[in-house]
Amino acid sequence: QDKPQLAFVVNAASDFWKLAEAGVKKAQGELPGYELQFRYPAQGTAALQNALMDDLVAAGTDAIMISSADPKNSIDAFNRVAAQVPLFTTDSDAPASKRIAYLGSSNTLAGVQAGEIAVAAMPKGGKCMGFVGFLGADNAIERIAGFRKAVEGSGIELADVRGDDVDFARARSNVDDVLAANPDITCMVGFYSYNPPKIYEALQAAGKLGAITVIAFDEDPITLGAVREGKFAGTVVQDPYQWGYQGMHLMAKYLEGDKSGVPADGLIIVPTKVINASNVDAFEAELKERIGG
Amino acid sequence: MHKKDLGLAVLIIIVGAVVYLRNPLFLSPINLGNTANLIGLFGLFAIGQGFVIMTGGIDLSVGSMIALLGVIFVDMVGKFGVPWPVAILVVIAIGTLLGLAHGILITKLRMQPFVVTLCGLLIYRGVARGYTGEATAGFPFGAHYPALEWLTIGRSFGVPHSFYAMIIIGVVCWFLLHRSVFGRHLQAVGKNEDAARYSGIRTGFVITAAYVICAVLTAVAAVYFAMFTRSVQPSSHGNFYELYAIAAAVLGGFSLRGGEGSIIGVVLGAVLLQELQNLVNLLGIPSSLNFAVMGAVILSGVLADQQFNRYRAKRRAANAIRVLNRKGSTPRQAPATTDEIG
Amino acid sequence: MHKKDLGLAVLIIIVGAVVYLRNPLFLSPINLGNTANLIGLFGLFAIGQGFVIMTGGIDLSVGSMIALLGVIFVDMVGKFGVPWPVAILVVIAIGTLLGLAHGILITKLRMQPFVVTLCGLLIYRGVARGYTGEATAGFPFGAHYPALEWLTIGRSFGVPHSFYAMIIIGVVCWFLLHRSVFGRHLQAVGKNEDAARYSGIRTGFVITAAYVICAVLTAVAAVYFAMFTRSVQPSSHGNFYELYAIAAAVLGGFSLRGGEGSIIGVVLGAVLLQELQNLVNLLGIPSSLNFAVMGAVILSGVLADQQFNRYRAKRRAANAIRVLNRKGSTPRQAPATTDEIG
Amino acid sequence: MTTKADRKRPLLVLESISKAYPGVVALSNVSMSVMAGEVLALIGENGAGKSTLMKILGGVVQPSSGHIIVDDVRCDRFLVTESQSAGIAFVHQELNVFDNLDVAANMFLGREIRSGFLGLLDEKAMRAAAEPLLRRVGAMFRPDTPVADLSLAERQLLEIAKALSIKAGVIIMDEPTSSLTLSETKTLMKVIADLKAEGIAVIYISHRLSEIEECADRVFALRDGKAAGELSQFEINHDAMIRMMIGRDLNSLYAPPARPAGEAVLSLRAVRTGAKPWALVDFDIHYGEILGVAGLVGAGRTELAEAIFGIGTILEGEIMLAGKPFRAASPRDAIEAGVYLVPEDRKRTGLVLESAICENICLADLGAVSRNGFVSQNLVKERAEDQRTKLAIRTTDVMRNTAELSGGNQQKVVLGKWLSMRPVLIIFDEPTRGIDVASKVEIYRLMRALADTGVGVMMISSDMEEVIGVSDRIVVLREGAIAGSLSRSQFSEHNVLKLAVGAIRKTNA
Ligand SMILES: Nc1ncnc2c1ncn2[C@@H]1O[C@H](COP(=O)(O)OP(=O)(O)OP(=O)(O)O)[C@@H](O)[C@H]1O
Ligand SMILES: Nc1ncnc2c1ncn2[C@@H]1O[C@H](COP(=O)(O)OP(=O)(O)OP(=O)(O)O)[C@@H](O)[C@H]1O
Ligand SMILES: [Mg+2]
Ligand SMILES: [Mg+2]
Repeated sequence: QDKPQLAFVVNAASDFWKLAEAGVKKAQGELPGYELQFRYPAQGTAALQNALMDDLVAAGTDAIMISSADPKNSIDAFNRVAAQVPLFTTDSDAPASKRIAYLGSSNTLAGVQAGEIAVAAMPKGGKCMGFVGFLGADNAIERIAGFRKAVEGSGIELADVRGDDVDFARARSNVDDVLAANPDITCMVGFYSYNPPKIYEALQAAGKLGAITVIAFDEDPITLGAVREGKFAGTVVQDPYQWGYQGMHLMAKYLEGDKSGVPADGLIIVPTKVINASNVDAFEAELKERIGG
Repeated sequence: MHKKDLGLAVLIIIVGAVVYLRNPLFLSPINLGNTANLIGLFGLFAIGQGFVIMTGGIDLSVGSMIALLGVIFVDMVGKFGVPWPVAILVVIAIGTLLGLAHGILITKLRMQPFVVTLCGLLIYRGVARGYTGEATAGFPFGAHYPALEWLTIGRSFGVPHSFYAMIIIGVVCWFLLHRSVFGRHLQAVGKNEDAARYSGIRTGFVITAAYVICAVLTAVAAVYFAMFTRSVQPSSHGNFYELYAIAAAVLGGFSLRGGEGSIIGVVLGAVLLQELQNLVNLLGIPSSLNFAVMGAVILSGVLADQQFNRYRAKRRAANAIRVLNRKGSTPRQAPATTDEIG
Repeated sequence: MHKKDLGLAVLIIIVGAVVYLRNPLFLSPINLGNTANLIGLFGLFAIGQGFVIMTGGIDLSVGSMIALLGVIFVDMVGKFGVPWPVAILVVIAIGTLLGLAHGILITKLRMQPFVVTLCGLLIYRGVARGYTGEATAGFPFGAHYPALEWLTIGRSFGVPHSFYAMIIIGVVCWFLLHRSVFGRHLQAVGKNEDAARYSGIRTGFVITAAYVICAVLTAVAAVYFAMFTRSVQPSSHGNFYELYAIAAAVLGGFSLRGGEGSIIGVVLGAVLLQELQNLVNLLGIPSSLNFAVMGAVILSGVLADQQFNRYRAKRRAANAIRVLNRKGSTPRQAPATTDEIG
Repeated sequence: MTTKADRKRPLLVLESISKAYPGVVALSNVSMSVMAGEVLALIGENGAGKSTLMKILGGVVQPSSGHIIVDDVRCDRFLVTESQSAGIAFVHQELNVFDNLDVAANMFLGREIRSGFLGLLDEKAMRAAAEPLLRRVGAMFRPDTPVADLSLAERQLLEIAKALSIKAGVIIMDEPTSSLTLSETKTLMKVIADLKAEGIAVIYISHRLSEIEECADRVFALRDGKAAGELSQFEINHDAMIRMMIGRDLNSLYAPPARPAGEAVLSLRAVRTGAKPWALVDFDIHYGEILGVAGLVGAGRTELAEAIFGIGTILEGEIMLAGKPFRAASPRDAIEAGVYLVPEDRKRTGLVLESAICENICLADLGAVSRNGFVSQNLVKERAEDQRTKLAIRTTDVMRNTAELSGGNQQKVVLGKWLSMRPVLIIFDEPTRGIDVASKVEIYRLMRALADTGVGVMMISSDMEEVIGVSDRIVVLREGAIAGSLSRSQFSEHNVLKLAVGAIRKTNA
């Protein structure tokens, strides 16, 4: 094993990370002197991720970039790893740890952007219901908080957020149940990438597509289709492709001794974008090109 | 209907009544339809699990099988354009083969069902994840398969077709388990495999058949689930569903030691589980308490049912003695005072 | 060491050798230390599960119990400043109570172990999630508890203390199960509860004690896990761990019908499971295939072991005949030679 | 009028004991007392309540009403531990051994010998203590043998030895000899005499009346759960006991053989079985003949029967059934060819205990009670009712759980399963184990009737009286091989025993 190894560890299996993987693949083509790995943990728990990192270090990996399921509480594990190899965070940060830098978006800002979509779409206010995978996960908490902050005083209220533990059937039936039990709901927010498609299908089945304002996160094909059709008010997308692509270059440079890529505050923010009917086609074309290439 | 089933039905009605009083929308057609759909989905493979548990075995692989077959089905139909009836047949054929493999490993190679199907749980999900490379298998946006959708997620008279499917399959399975020669053999094998073999029953065949039935029903459920979620994320799709199925069967009166249980029971078990899921959303209980509520209701329900039955058995025995004492002259002493001891 | 245990040990060594040949870092002190730590953590509650399985029962609640007790422990120490020895005692006390509750529900109220502990699985996690409101329980930043950390995540001579803990508890449990009167009674109860009762064994007490032992060891494991992860996310912490524990026990030769199994076996089972996890990471197998590899190795290992044993038994029988035919001229008149066979 | 006048007060008194199960009254107002140093025989038909009464004494079952008085102390609650501390030892009818433990561990279960300050098990001491007890009951296995390797009879010996290991004032033996052959039974009789001399009371339950005549000081009979009378030592004889048990006389136990036997229905030539591969087996069973198979415990009779029935392997040799080569690979093959087996262990292999009686009766022939693959509950019941009347199975309803029947009635259910079909050859392995006299007569009559219709009947039995009384011809097995064959004129206990233990060489086959 002569080539230095760089690893990108994600928090759970999901399509979202396919884009990051595409970015890593692109980077691999440009970094022939390195061996790039893209690792999914067996399950989305911090304990398994940290064990995975320990194993990677033991197996001779030279630098790691991780999207932790629970960064706040993995600080010791991070420090343990960071003592041996350069460690970067992505997607969700642990600023108190000895990680070298964070590369990713700000979930709070993304939540604010979603709230702004809602405010624009519902000038008269409304009552929203949120749907998410893990209620306790950092990215969920930050997005929800950002959304709440943005809609404050606009007459829009986020009544409750239902969790589904990433069980798609349950994600769908949560929407069904809300439609049955809360007829006063006028807007729905899907915080995880698979939530908006479930909202779309439930609304379609109930014949309420268009009647309820939907604000989405991420770029599931169904979400984008609904945005194009105008059935969804808009979606907030991150840029995981860049995380993978830039992240690998960042680590490679760092190992070569070039530390100019790391800003003083250690935060490299890749901005999130609002996608609505006006820019959805361009965005989708870009996506296709990236995954295809 | 057995007494056990009756107890469960009463529990379902009581829970339903309580929920209705707190939120009358519980009985709204929309909500009933949604719940019926889920009952249909979960009921399908819970019935299958019932056959396996009847043999004294267990099938831990159903959740993973639903994920693997779901991925295969969605990919065949959505990606490779295989006509959906062919895709369904392929999925059922794969299910049959997997069930056959379980059965043969258990009967011919004498492995423990728990081990075999635990390995199935690990392998099938692993294969599904490896095959898609962790990606979600989904239909392209806007893709429509009217006939398939009518069959799986359509409704007639407001009742979802998944529910009809469960009812039809349930009725067939009821005849199979409770009225057919095969069903009798299955029960005998579950209660005492040796005695069944000494009576000329092909125990290996019977047990294997149970695993095949379970896998085939699971394959059917996998198609329904895939159409319901319209996309299958291999790492999470169907997670823990084996526990649901086993719980439905056990609630419905199946004994994990084998030989006991009824189709009506397992269907009622599936109904109760879905009712409890529904209740949490309808009453606006925080999602985090979902599981706690479910566990508490199951525990108290089973407990109440059991204590009631024990009380009844005691009363009957006491009655028999009383009748006896009244008939015969007076026994030496008045033992009536000791009645409570038994 | 039993023959069964030996087979498992051989499997562990073979797998280890294969991994080592493909990546020599497998035997590096760092990797061995990390794996030993995980073996210690999982071994602790797998041993507890062994006691329960010995009675013919099952404890599905351990994963949730690890989450609930982990949350309580972290909150007590990190948030309310309870001295850690007190917190450990409280956690063990709660574990004891939960185990007692399981035991009493099963023995006094005659509920099925599967139902009771399934409800435990649902309720404990639900309570943990409800109590924290889905938030992760963690220690404040920079908080350090030198003595507690030394005890739980510290190492001596490169070996993590969790591993020592597992070994010490394992030895105690070995004596308890294989050399003590209680252990003997436990084996009898597991094989035939009625007959054990007829022999004057307090079956209710013995079974309850098994659940208490399981819960107490799980409570100890919960503390180690909480210190290892340093934070407990109630919705995912310890998920599926009951399956790990049961799988370790079953791999280690425990029968789910009760009455059979050894402590050495369950520890080896835990070792194999962790070795398989480690293997996937070390060999750079896509993590998505993690489970598939694990399942395939377990399946083939158990299968090989079983077939090998059957082959040996057959060979022995064949040999016996050959010896006989050589010795006695006509076997009919030479039954005296049969002594060796017995 | 017990043997000695100085036996003042009873050790144990049962006072108006009643026991009701849901729907069944097993005992009503039975009172009984036991004196020190007496052998009290408890007799009664199957289902009379003998085992239930003893289970109450053993603390295993709680009476619905009544009292137990031990040493003048009146107990309202009598659990197993109380029973044990009152000095009561129990050999259960349904064997209660643990096949995951070894012999010594079984023997001392609940009363383990401990050593060291930790109180750990002292295996050595237990094995040493077990050795003489095993020898005393004539067992040939060692204390460290796993019980899984013991045959039914050997397990029964273990249970007896276990009871002896308890320092007991009263030993209850519920059909201890049901699987034993003559020699072990003789040993047991000697053990009982010794116990009696030590002043220990023995409550002895058996359906073998000759044993009772030999050892009992007093006989207590139950009928339909009620006390039916007592016999003092000098009144004990077959007829009196039968009269008390069933309320009428039985003229003769054994029907005479009818016509001469026909051709061979089953013939074995130079057959070796996987279980006893060193032994060659040759014999014929003829149409219309009852062939008795005798031998000591462990002689391999059961194994031979099972090998013919398709369980266990046949290594080599030739088997002809009705003139055609026959080799059953599974019981199903055997059953399809008309070869049936009534196994010796009804609990494990004979019955699905947790099923209804009618289910068990129809289990092997569900095709006959179904239409288009669906079982007709009416036909099932009809067939079961038919067998119930034919075999006088004592139950209120054929829908009841088989486990609720008394041991003897359970055996009749096994018989009913096969008798409702069309046998060519039936192998009865200990057919009357645990069956009362009246039913035995019934079963003998049935066997004879089967033989008379041309069926071949092979009867393995450890009951010498029965082998001699019922068989048309006897073959004796020793170490798995045929030690000899006896024709009716040669029948005697002496001759059978001689062949079984190998004292004489084999006569003509
Ligand atoms: N657990 C039970 N539930 C219901 N009925 C029972 C139960 N155990 C025994 N009985 C009934 O009680 C009665 C007495 O049974 P018991 O076993 O005492 O008879 P027994 O005299 O020992 O007969 P046998 O000679 O056949 O052993 C029978 O009618 C039997 O069916
Ligand atoms: N499960 C078993 N495993 C090992 N050995 C066994 C087993 N069952 C029986 N044996 C042994 O096989 C021998 C023959 O048993 P079998 O039951 O065939 O004899 P039998 O002549 O029918 O005598 P009986 O039925 O009176 O015991 C016995 O010595 C016994 O120890
Ligand atoms: Mg009896
Ligand atoms: Mg025998």
